[in-house]
Amino acid sequence: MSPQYLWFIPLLPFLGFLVNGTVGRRLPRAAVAGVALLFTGLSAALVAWLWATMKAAGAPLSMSVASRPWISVPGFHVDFAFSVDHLTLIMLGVVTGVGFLIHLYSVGYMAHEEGYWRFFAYLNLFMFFMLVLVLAESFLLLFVGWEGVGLASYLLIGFYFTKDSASNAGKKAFVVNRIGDFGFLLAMFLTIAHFGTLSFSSVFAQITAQPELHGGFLTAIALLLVLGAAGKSAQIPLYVWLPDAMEGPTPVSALIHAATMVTAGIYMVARSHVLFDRSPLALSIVAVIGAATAIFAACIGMVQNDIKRVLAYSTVSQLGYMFMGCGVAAYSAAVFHLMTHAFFKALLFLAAGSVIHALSGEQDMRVMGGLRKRIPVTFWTMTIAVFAIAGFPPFAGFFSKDEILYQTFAWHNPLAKLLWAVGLLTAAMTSFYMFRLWYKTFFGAERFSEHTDAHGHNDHAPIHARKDTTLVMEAEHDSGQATHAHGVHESPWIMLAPLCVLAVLAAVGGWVGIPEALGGHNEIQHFLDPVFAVTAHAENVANVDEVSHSLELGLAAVSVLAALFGLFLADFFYRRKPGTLGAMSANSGLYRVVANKFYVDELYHFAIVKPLEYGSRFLLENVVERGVVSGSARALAFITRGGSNLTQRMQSGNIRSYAGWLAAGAAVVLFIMAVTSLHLR
Amino acid sequence: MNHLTPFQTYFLITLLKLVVVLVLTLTAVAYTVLLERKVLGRIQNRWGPSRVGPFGLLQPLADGIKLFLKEDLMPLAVERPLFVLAPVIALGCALISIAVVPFGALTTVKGVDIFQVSDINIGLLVVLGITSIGVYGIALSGWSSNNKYSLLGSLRATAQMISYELALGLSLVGCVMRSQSLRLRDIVDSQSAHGMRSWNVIGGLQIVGFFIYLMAAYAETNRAPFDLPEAESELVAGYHTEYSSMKFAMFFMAEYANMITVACVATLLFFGGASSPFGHLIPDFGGAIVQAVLPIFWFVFKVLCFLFLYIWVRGTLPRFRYDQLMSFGWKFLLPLAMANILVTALVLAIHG
Amino acid sequence: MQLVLFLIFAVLCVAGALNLLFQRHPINSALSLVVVMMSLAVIYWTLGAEFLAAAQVIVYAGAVMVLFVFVVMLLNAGEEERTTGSRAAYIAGIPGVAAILALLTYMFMHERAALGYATLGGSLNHTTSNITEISRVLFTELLLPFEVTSILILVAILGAVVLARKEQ
Amino acid sequence: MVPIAYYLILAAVLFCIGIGSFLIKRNIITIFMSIELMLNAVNLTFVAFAHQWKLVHGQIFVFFVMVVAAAEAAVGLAIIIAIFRARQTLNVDQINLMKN
Repeated sequence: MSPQYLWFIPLLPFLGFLVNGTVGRRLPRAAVAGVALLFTGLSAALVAWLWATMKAAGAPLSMSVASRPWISVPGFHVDFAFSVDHLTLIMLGVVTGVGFLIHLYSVGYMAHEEGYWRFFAYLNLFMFFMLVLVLAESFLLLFVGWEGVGLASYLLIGFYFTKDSASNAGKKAFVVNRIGDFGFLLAMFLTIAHFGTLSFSSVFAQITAQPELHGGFLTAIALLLVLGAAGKSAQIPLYVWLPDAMEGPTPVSALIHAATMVTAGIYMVARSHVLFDRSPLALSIVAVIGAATAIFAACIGMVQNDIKRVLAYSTVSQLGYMFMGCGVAAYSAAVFHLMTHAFFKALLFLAAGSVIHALSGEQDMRVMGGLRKRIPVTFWTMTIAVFAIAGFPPFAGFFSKDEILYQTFAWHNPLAKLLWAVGLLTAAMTSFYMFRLWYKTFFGAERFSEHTDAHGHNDHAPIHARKDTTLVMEAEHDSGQATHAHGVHESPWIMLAPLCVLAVLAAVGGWVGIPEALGGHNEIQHFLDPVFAVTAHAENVANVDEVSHSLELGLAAVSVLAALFGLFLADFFYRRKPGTLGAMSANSGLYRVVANKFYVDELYHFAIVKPLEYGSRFLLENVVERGVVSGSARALAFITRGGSNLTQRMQSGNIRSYAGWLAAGAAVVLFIMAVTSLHLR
Repeated sequence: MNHLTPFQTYFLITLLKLVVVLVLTLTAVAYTVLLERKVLGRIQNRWGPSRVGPFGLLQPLADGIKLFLKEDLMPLAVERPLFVLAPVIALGCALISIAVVPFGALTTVKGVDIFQVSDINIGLLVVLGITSIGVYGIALSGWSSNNKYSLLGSLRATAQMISYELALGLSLVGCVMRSQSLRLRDIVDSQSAHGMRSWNVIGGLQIVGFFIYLMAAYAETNRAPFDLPEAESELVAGYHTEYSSMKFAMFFMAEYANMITVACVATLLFFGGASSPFGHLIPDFGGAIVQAVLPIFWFVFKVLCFLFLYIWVRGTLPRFRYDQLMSFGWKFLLPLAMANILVTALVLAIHG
Repeated sequence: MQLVLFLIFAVLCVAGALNLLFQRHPINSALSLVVVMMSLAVIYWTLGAEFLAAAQVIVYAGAVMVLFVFVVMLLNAGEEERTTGSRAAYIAGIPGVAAILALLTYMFMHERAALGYATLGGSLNHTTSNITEISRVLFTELLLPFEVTSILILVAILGAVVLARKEQ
Repeated sequence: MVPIAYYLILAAVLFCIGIGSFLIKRNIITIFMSIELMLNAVNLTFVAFAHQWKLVHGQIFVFFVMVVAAAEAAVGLAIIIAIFRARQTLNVDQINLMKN
């Protein structure tokens, strides 16, 4: 594939957006879905072709399309340019591949929703911006995609805009992301100030060419970039929007808030690794933030009862892992985990969506249970995903997570061991809460029947639920065993097919990164080496060869043990002795703190929102608004009224008056002309 | 006369020309009235005026005396200045256009052309301009009379004259293009080479233009079949209902003077003016005097033919309805005149 | 000779214009304006613009002003009322007019020598006649504006017809 | 031999009488006429300058002014007729819908 076709990769979804966004309202649902799938599929096919060509061409480092100049003013120049290297390729594969699967899934999941065309138009718009983000060759174009995915995310979170909580969640995501974008923008300004360009290649080339550059403004740029990345990738302290984002339809959660968009921060840090490598302070901060986020979110995840919220916190936690990976300069490991996470987390969300679908919109795990037999395909795919995320070999999660933990351990930093311990603990907790979810949902007594009957059409997802009644009837009719299926039904195949594909990927996706200690070749690391090896000489990059394979093996064993420990705990509390934990923790203050998400939202509310509100209400409203603004406005109004009273007399509506003023004015002009011209003579 | 300066000579001869032409024209007007009455009489199978003088030839004189001696009634509610001014304008405009008409071949006496009062290089435009000013006479007469019928009549006449002026002007453009001059003598000269064959109406293929001109001219002079402004059956007598005596006579004379002017212009533009219809077929005979007078004969003969045509049409055709009149002017004559211009221009362009 | 002609017709012009100003009946004003226009036509002619003189008579005096008279007659407009609608017109306008007149007169007199003198007869070189020259320029250099004015006239006719038509 | 300035002063006088009549007259038709008077005054300056510079373009400009004035008169008078139909008056002091 020659470089000029790169344009079509993002352009095709955009076409889909245009078609669905303009005429979609009038098209039948099949046509809308067809358009969305076609353009996304074409884009995915292009990516596959691109992959094939790049492979055939003997893996050139990168290819780029410098197209026309975009902004060109004296002293500053940005091209509207795309470029592809191996990192981009992986991201492209994840975005288009998982994106296509989720599109497919959505066809079934959203089949009975209002605003079908709107949903697919937004999804395609998201794809477009995400692909722009990934392909961008400059910070500015990346920022365009960055903002664009933010917009698409906002639109999709607020998809059920008639629901207050959904639109509020959308707004929250938007506002929190703005804070991050603020950092990103400042970082770009600093970059322009110091390098005079925003193009990745030239910025990084300049840095590489100046080995003496270290810390200083590079740290500032890096930290501001981290702020942006923390906003987009939901890291402490800006993670609060992601759990609320679960108000969006489940495929959206899967695509945007698990697999692709939230990884943009990771991608960005990895993309600008040249910058980070020169700033150990920034890297350490990234690692600490990542670790803290990982364990913090895992803690909250353990006590959540909403199935999607558990997954949301788990996403935050896994993103923390990736951040930690970036922080210890193990970019390939982070990207590897990004990829595997995209597989199993998308699968988890889609499977959860399938469960929700089966229960007609119910999301509370406390009223689930025993679904194992009812929805077997969902159960089995979900099982694979749970094992993958918990880090059991040979599933995907094991290899990537292990790689990160190992690299952390091997990091040249006093914090390394501490961070590794945190990571290990997080791994155990991850295993615990995932199996908790697994047990609560699929095992034990059936707790849903009376609930779904009584509140089957509750307001968790009102539109979805209401529309699903017809689906329920059909399912009953088809299966012919309406006696006790009673509303619980397996999803249609158009939803299950992506589940199965993703399950395969979640199972085997990690095999591309089997470390040499386990007899593999760690292909993904070699694949990414051309991207990240550029700065391999930097002294703070972890040197793999230093640590022996035995240590690596040992660490892997420890992490598997941690996962097993989590499994055991979950098994104990939720299968053998259900209720024990509840009784133990019901009155403990710790539980309450955790269950309330460490009161972070409340903290933000009191620390930031309230002071702002009080400040606005008292200082701004009474003093500034009433005194200064209103006062000046009133004064202005007074002056204007006085002036207009005067001029109003001129605008009498009488032609003769107008003519009079005209004549007087002409006389004045003529007088001036006469004076000047005669004077000049 | 030799002691006079050239300017004085010019001035005196011009004055003489003015007087002669004025007297002749007014006489012609008077006798055109008689002609009309006689011819109409014959058309309607009666005698026409026959009592005053031999064959009624002194009838115009009698009419004139009657009109001059009548009491000049001035209705109470009229706008007095305009009421008086209107017939003056009408008659004045009717007579002035004669000034640019060349009656005969170019014949100079002491450097002054004696057969044309004034030779202006935009003679045709002068005729058109004065014709357009003539509208005021009619418009003002009707309005100042303070009489519904008069007002309606003058409104009709004004609208009609404005409308047909366009077609009239455009119908002449073809001839102007052929002769490439607006000077009436040039136009005549351009048609005098080969007698009838070089007349615009025949050799110049301006038959359509002539047809349009004829129609428009009838309307301009408010003559039958376009005599709606003075339609007795509808408007009593139109714009001059309130006029009597001398003022009425002025309108009357203006109408016939206009007829003569129009006939003159038609002769000049389409029928070779004062040139002989036979061109050089007939050898020059007689002395210089005869050669100078002969063109005047031809000119007068052609004009008389036109006047006869006028009367003939009046005796034959019924009157138009007003909307017919308007749509005929705007929807038929005007486009036709434009088409005529286009075709003439094309033919001229192709011929070089 | 030219000065005599100029003076006669200039006085006629100004008298007509003043009559336009002082007559209270629109039709009298219209006739005064006709007088102004005819006098101007003569002045044009003395300046060697005989085509414009004819056009002035035909278009302005013969068509435009007839239209005015026609409308006055049609609407049966009477003498104008003495209403006081605008003080601004008197307070600002009249002094303004006076100032304009004074300024222009002063400037023209000041620049009299530079402006040159007019002689009776053709304004152009006498090889081609005035009308020929006008037609040549009008139909070659300025053909497009000329055609555009024809469109303008068409639009004006249509607009006038639409505006003046009685609604059914 | 008349100074061009005289023609220009005549034009200025006519123009100012035009403005004055615009200011003083109440009848909308008369006001319209004073506009025509002003146009004529300007035309005179064009002709005078055309004479001075021996250029035909000034005259052609006058020709265009005439054409436009004719069009303007047609449309303007149609508007006046429409106004008269709507308001039953021609007095501009009473045609002040723009006020308030």
